[in-house]
Amino acid sequence: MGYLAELVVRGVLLGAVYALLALPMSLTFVTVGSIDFALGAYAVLAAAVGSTVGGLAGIAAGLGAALAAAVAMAAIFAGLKRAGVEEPITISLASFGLAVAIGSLILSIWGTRAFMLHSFDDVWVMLGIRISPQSLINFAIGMLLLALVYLLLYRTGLGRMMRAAAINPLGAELSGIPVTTLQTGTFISGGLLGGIAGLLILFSAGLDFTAGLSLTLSCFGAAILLGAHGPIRAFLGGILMGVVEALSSGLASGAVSAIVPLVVIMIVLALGAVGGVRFAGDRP
Amino acid sequence: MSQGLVARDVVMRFGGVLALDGAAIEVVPGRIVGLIGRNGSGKSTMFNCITGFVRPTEGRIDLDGAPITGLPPHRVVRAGIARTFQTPRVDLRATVREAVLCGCYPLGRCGFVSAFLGLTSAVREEIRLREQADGVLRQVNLAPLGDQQIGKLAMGQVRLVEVARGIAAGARYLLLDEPAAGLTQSERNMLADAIRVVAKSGVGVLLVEHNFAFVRALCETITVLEAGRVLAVGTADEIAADHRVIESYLGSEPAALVEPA
Amino acid sequence: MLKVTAMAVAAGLFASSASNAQSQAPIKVGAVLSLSGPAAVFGLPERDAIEAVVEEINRTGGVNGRKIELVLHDDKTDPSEAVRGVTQVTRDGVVAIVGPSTGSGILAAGPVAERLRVPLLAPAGTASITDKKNSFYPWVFRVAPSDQTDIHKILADIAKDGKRRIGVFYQEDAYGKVGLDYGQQIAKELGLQIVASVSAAYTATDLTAQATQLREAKPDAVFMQISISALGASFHKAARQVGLDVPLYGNAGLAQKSFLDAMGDSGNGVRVLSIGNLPYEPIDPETKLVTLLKARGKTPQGWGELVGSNGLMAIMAAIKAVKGDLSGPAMRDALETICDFPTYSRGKGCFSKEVHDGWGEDVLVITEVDRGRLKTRP
Amino acid sequence: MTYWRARSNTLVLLACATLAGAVAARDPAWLDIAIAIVINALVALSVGLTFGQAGILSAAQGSFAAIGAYTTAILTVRLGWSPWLALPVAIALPAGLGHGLARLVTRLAPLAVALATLTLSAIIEIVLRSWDNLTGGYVGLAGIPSVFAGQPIAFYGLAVGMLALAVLAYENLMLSRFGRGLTTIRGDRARAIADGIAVPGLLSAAFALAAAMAGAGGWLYAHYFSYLSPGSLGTELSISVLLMMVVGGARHILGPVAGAVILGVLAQLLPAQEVQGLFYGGALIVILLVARNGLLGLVRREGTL
Repeated sequence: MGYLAELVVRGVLLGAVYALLALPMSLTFVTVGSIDFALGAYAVLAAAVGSTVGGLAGIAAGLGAALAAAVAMAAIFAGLKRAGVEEPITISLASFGLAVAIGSLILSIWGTRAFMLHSFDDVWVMLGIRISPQSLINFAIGMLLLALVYLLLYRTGLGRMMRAAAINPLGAELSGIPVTTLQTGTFISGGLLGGIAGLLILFSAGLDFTAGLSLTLSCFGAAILLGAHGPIRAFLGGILMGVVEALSSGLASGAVSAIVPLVVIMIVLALGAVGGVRFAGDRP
Repeated sequence: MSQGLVARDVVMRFGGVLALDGAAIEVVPGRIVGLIGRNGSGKSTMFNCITGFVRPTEGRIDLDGAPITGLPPHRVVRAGIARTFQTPRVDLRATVREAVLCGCYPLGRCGFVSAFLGLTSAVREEIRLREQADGVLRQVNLAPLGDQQIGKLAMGQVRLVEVARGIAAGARYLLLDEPAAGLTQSERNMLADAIRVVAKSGVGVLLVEHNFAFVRALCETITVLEAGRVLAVGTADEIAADHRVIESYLGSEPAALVEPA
Repeated sequence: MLKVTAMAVAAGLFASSASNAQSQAPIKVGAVLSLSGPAAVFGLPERDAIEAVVEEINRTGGVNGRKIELVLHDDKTDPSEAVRGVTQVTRDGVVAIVGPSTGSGILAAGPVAERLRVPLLAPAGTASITDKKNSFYPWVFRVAPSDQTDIHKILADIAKDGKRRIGVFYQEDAYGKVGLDYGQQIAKELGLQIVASVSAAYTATDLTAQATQLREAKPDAVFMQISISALGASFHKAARQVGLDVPLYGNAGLAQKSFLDAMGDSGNGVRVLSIGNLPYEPIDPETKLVTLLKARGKTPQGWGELVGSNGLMAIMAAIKAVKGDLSGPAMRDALETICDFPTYSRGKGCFSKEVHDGWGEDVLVITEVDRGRLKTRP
Repeated sequence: MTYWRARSNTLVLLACATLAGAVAARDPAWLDIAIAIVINALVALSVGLTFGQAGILSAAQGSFAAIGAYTTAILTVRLGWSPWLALPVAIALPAGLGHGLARLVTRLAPLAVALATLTLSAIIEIVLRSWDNLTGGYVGLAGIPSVFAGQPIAFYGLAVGMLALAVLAYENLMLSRFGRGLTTIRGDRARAIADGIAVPGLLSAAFALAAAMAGAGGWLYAHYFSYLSPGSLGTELSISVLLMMVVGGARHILGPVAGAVILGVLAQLLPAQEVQGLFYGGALIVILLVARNGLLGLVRREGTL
């Protein structure tokens, strides 16, 4: 019993990192209707730069690098939009191209080295569970950013505009909301949040040049799992993924531990489909 | 049993909301029936129950004596009940002929496999469907526009295309969802003529409309809904004279009464 | 000083008349390596060493008076790209190929090498690449110790330390799975007991759950069959965090500078099996390779450089053993005759008709992490 | 005559592929690339059908190819079947699975479909690498009998022939009521239902046809490379075929094929090693910026090619 509880706690702490990346994923999805495949690459870039520069300056430099990459994505998005591209998949694939390019840049500058820094040497024992202070910091930052994003979306004028742009871009545009600017801003904020996630991973589990795409895919799962409707679902999706992963890798090994989280994703999706889909017919 | 599309005692609950509370309507081949009511009176819900897009909580809908209650919507279409949408749902880049061809879908007999194998039967069937579509276009006077892109047509013509698409597969009943909305007077007249032609060919038409004048000019009988229940049924003139109807529905929009169709 | 020695040795190895070198076209040698994708960890050092050694050979007059021209192809850690690479460099006229870097790349490229009649010098430990049942067996020569050899060596070290209950942490790929399968087999022979095994995907973000599971099994030591340094370092951190306070033993996959850098000072005491100890305590022929690499601005990473250069040096030895015209089949026949030829690594390389596994336990060393460096244990 | 005029894509494909084959035949390396491109094109064609026409974003097409490939590999290596005998099974099995999968996923929201198919392909990959006795596990299956061994030009002809048949089937379908139905479903499901289309049924049929194409691609892969491992075909292929489709033009029948050619050639021409991703990613972004409807969109009006 104690062992299970320990795994759940570890899963929640892991899930907080997924949740951090799932947040920008759902923001982009809600305001642009598309997925930014480069999110994981921002995280790796931040970690790479952060570990090279080191210290507080490293944190700033890492965030700066991630932001710069996200600005590039925002520029690509603006360019695509100007060219008349509306298909979300085209935007997603352009971001995939950027992710590949960033991954390759990291490989040519830093090679195959692992990015990992150590923040705390001591371990806290809470309720009999040994926890690194770093994972608590990760969780706290995750909660904080969730709260900020929530307040931004639901308590500010900017958030109202973002949501309006998401529900009906054309209508929002017509009523004077700068939709393209908002969407571009969302891509850039993805760089900030992705960068923060990357730095937190740098100080906890570490990562290397291959991590970009798989981080993106995990967080894509987290963001979609409970329905891509907003930050809270995305965050909970991340936590759920973390818990399922921790339970399966703590209780099983090999193929079984790899397959269980995937099966859970399928089941959650199937359950969502049963209740959720009804054609609204024809009239609003 | 009897000919006609008959809905009886239809009850529809959405969560706690009672959208329909024992509503009923009857459409006969060759006749045009109107269904009117205020916003929220349940006429759209009734429309969607008949076409299978929502499944009524209770009640019974029969098509020429056979029950169609709760059938999936595409089966309802195949059984002979066509519908249009209030906001036309069309691919603006498609041509008029292509759109009407889409409506011919249920006429196809060749299977999926023979289609992708490109068997002669499938090729022949395609020719037959095109002939059918051209026939429907002539029937509603759209033949000259066959190769036009829908995006370039006026709203009234788009509604006509929708009607043609609906009856292309030989529907015996046609359900029109606010077809006159947003049309100019001359477009309305053109549409009304087309609907009369369709009805004359033996199709039973159910018109869900907001514009009473349009309904009055077209329909032999009219059903008025109020809070999910039938408030009144009668000829156009009877309805126009019914004080309950005037109070409940027309009262709010007196202009609708006087405006000629 | 070192440089001079290296030059002298190389000149001695490849003595030939300079006039001849001018008159003859260069000999083409292929390298199909994973220069991107997960196996780039090995492919890049392999390439660096091969390029450095080729440059050195050419600078000192070539082989048999002919220069060496390297034809490189990136297999992207993808078996089908490895096949394409072998086809392509063979088209360019190479007489032998170092690579592909991964076991699956070699298994995919084997039939093609057989068809195109060009030998592969395989820098991977996967057992089945030199299985005599393969139709392409005559064409594949292993230039690294096999996985069984590695695992036997490190488990024997664990047994020697008096540990009996072993936990296994392995990565979810061919390398990791082999570690688990052979580990179970060899442990039984050595009288060890595997009490638990846990695994992680390459890109697992957190390994505390795995470490917790191992902790619950109360092992005396944990054996890590890992080649991704980030994964190894992350597991090391997780183990300390959850209180899995037993000695950690890493297989050769973790003998990478990157693994030590990522662990920092906290990694002291972790044991790692390695092919030589190139980055930290190179011994005699290895020091020359270090010099060559540093001259090209490369920092030695681990054993990738050693197996890469072993592959190239086997080709050089075979070139010299060929009598008559150089060709793929002639090289293949010559490779089966060479033994104890000059290389840049410790241990002896030796091939024959019956033995295509050229290297044995003598290239392997047990090392211990000490302040971010690997110290060779006696 | 009119029959073939309406099916110009197949003819264009055959003409281009013959020309390309004649050029590539001079150089074994380019012939090898050409064969790989045709195999990729077959899988890319399957996403063209599912996404470009039906609007369903499937990230499992690479896995369908893997299933086709493993089916034929197991039948030929373990049971000693002839590759030709295994071909119908390698096509039918993915088709059946695709049909079932479509029933499950087409009820989901579009992105959830992408997640579900991605997850499914991860599950398939784990099964392939764990079922040692059948699939050879991580190490994979070696010694799959070659078809036309030693005659790559003949194999190229076979691959082009299969691709042409797939394009023809695709084209036939688009010229029928089912093709119009798929286009309607992509734009507006309620409209499709009002046309009398059984949406799940039609989508499942289209999905099955697409999975069959991918399975055929897998069969070609297995008998060309003679070796198969869990990393050979799968998620990475699924993503690259999506790229091919968008680069070439999703709505155009030959779009995915054109994309396969362009990305396949590009990967060969770009500088290799660590920096290749920089160029590849950059080129991809530039292509998407320049040709918003794919490269074929620059040349042809939608629906004509």
